[in-house]
Amino acid sequence: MTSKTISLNQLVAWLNKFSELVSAQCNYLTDLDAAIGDADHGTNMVRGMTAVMNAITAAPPSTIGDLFKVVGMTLVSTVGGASGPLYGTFFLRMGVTSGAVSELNGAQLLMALNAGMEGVVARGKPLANDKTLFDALAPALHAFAISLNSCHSLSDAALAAQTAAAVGRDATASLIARKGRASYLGERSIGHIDPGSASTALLFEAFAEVFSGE
Amino acid sequence: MTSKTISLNQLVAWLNKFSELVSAQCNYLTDLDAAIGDADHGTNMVRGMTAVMNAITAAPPSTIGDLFKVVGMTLVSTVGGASGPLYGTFFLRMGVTSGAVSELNGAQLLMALNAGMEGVVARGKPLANDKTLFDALAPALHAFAISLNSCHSLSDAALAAQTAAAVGRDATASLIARKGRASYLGERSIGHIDPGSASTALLFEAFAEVFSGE
Amino acid sequence: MKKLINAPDNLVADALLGLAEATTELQIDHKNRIIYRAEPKQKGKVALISGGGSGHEPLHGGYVGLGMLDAACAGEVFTSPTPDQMLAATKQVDTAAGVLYIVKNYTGDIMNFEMAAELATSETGINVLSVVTNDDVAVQDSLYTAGRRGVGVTVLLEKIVGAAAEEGQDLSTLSTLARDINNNGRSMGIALTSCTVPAVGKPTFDLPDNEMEIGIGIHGEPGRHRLPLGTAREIAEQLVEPILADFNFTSRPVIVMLNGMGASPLIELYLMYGEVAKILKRSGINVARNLIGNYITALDMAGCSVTLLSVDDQMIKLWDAPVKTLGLRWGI
Amino acid sequence: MKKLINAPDNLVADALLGLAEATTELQIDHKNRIIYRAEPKQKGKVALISGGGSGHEPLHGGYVGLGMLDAACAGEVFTSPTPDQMLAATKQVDTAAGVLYIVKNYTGDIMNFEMAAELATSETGINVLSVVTNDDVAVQDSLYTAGRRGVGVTVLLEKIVGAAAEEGQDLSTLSTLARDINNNGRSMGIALTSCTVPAVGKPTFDLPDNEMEIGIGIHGEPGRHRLPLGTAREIAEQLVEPILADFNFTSRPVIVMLNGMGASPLIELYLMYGEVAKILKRSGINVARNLIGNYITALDMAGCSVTLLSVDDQMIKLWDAPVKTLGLRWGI
Ligand SMILES: Nc1ncnc2c1ncn2[C@@H]1O[C@H](COP(=O)(O)OP(=O)(O)O)[C@@H](O)[C@H]1O
Ligand SMILES: Nc1ncnc2c1ncn2[C@@H]1O[C@H](COP(=O)(O)OP(=O)(O)O)[C@@H](O)[C@H]1O
Ligand SMILES: [Mg+2]
Ligand SMILES: [Mg+2]
Ligand SMILES: [Mg+2]
Ligand SMILES: [Mg+2]
Repeated sequence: MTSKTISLNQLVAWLNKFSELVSAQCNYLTDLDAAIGDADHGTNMVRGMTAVMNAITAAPPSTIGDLFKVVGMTLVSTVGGASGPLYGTFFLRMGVTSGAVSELNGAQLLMALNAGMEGVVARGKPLANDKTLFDALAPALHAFAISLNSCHSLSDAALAAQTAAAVGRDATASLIARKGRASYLGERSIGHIDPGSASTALLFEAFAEVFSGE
Repeated sequence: MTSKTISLNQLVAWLNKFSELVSAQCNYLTDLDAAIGDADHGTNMVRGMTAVMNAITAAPPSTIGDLFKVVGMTLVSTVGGASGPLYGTFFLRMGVTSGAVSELNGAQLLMALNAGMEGVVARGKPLANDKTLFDALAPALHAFAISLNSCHSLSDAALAAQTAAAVGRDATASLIARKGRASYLGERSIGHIDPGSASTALLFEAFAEVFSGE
Repeated sequence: MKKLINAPDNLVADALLGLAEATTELQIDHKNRIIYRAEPKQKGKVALISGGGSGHEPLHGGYVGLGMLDAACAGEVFTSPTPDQMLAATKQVDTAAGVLYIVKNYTGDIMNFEMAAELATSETGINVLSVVTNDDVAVQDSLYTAGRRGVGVTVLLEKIVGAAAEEGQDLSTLSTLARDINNNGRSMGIALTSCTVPAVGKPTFDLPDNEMEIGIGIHGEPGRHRLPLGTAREIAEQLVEPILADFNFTSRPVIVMLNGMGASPLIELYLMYGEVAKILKRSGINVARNLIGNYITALDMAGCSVTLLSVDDQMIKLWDAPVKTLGLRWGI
Repeated sequence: MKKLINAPDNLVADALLGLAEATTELQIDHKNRIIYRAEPKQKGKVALISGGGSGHEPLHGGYVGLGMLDAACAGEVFTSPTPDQMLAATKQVDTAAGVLYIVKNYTGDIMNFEMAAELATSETGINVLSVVTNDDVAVQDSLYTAGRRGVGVTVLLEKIVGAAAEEGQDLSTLSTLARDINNNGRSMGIALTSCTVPAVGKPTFDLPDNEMEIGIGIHGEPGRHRLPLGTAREIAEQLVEPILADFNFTSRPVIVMLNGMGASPLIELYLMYGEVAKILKRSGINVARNLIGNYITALDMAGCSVTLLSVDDQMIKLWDAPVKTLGLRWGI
């Protein structure tokens, strides 16, 4: 496993990139939600990530633990809907697991991400193939872990995570939704990508971009 | 003036033809009303004239006075809106003036029609060029009177009335409405034919058709 | 045309059937299309009758009941009811104290109520007076028009005069009060979309996606002019300014009605009320009471209207008096 | 998109400003988007909080007041409010008797209210219980979905449990009553048109002129299937049959709500109620009370929903108890 460390600033850059991507893809995310949900996923994520970037710019957190806690709390308190508690809990748990440190190594980052995912599972009880953001998140973390464990670079591991998230996102199209609003549609949800999996894929697109070359 | 007499049956035929024409032209009348009113003149007139024909078929009146009174009362009680009291009063007054007779000569019919028009004036206070049915009715009766007084045939007089009503109808297009709903539009009422003048033109089209050849 | 109806021709009859099921406090004469209170007014009190074309619900059937109307005559959609209906209602509700007709100023309504009053007097000897509402400032009040339309003030008038009738005030006093209310009220409306008359099946007027129609009535009549679609703030100006230009509302408290035309959701009406209230505050107008919702509608038109009524203490007291109808209810 | 708004992003904030002007009986925390009663509940009585995405007005803000809710948290349009809002409301309204959360069954609402309850317990020690409504028979109640949506029953529950809280019943009794009401209520809705979310600016789904969407929720989610546009009679069947197939409503009286989705005019709702009442009569169901109007809406969607609630004498008594809110008012 790579011994490269990840700084607080890099993590801020990740969040910043994620914020840029959801803003750029706002209509796309909302259109996905219009097809099988209630047409607000893009505006929800943009509202949340804009608030996050404002919060951490106004009062830059001094530890990684604090950073993720501020991110999580800001998402919880500004997003609402399903994605607010899910993304919020994800980052809150990452914060608790990261602790009051100023850098993380790959293994520690993986641990924090996994803790975040456990938070998502605790909140939303998604199972694999329920057609939720979990179907992008779980494969992404799985790919990230395998790559790191195979002693690939952080950059390669992040790329693997990005790819897995994108594959996971695309694979939601053929699933019947069993969680969230889309589940009301039953069979009619087939053929549409899950909006949350698409925003999660953006999270890992931002991830790969920031850690490329590391 | 012609000495030809007009029978009760001919007057029933007139009403019947009028009923057919408003049914055939229902959408046209309503479209005119949609442009400067409330889009109901066609349905109003069809509802009224259908009820009239039902009433006089169910219980055929035995005098011309009764015929017109039944027509007027049926219109008053089934049409509503502005046209109900106007057309209703028109026929009610025709009935009173005709009296308990089984035929009318041309002069008597003219007297009855003029009484009907006075009823319309008493009810609606229309002046010439107010852009109402009066602008078809008044010229029609004027032309009818002149033709009869010039000793033309009933057929010719009826044709003159028809033509004058149609000219009057068309002339309403360039007027600013000063009575009825269309008056709310002010200048914007210019360019549209008044729906009531169009139904009145149909009344005289039916008239000319029934008395053609007399 | 997409409507919850069986057939355009049956709309009014079917809606009255629904109304009959809705409450045991109304009694409906389906043949004559008259909505009565199930429990008639006490002897010796003046009865109130209103009516007009259908399509403005809850006006008027939804305002029949304790503290408001005694009967409402329903016409076809946007078509005045007939004198027969009004005459039948008059005979039914008179308690020997006379009957007040509340008539909105439309040529058809005026003429039909006039014929009804003539018939009531000649056939029955019942004492009938009429009051005509004409509060719509969108229409020039000149000799060259049919005069201003009767719109929102009708609702407020039916409430206040209804309460006064319940108190036992006599016919001439009520008719004076009604005229006083009409003289002190003004309204103005705008449409975002045209309504669709069921029998016609298509919108009465075409309104492009980026325009609104200013000064509409309640029958889908086109308004006075069109403007580019504005913000709620701009629309509030368009509604309130002509009202304030026409009448001085600063000297007494006002009752404000922010009325939806039928297809504008309540969240938008709340929002519009906020914008209207801001202008009134800035103009030094003191709001005593308000109503926000669909009270006098134009079928499925999206849009709204504002009504202001300048009131004295007596009118406020009557406004606050108990009312129990489908459309307005409080104090009971 | 034609709406009476200033800007899509300001809709909720502006509507709350309007609500604040509408009545002195509400007090609004604009920062946290919480609607409170201006006069708090007496000490020792359980407080009721509800909330959810905006766009369903009068739900929930219009149901804050004597005899119903103590606070409502407003989310963005169709987006659950956040735990912070609910926590702030909880601290504000608790009178030491505990707080009942009334939550509609949507993943977002459930999770946010859950987090709020966790925070309330850990941070404040306030006794919080939650009841979740899930009355929408359009959705299969299976392990393979998020479960049935909470829709119309929420309104009836807020009224009845609100009256019981006003009587001074304790938290666990109220929570049992609330659950009992939810278990005895069912709803079903249809749309003639999609709503338009302001931030999106176009209809959420396309619905051809000759089709209707059966089994819609209150968020513009597509329904279960489409049918050719039907008559009111056919639509009533589509609404009532699945409800009756799911629950036996013949054994006790029912409260019926015929709810408009926001853009369907009252004349159509009266008519629909008549059709629904016919089916209920034929099915041997005894209607004790009803509501007809826009009570739980989906912005500017045209369409309607039917809710049936099987009630006992106690529930009817609580239903009839005085209520004074913008959305429901009687007895006071
Ligand atoms: N129970 C759940 N577990 C995990 N993810 C979920 C769950 N429910 C919903 N989601 C995710 O949330 C996304 C919807 O988010 P969003 O549209 O912002 O909220 P809402 O559904 O409340 O409108 C879905 O696309 C899905 O990925
Ligand atoms: N005061 C009036 N005098 C004469 N005719 C009138 C008057 N007001 C309206 N009309 C006629 O009535 C017609 C409208 O009839 P209709 O549409 O059936 O009634 P409404 O206007 O009540 O909807 C107008 O086109 C006009 O010809
Ligand atoms: Mg969504
Ligand atoms: Mg007309
Ligand atoms: Mg009309
Ligand atoms: Mg949402």
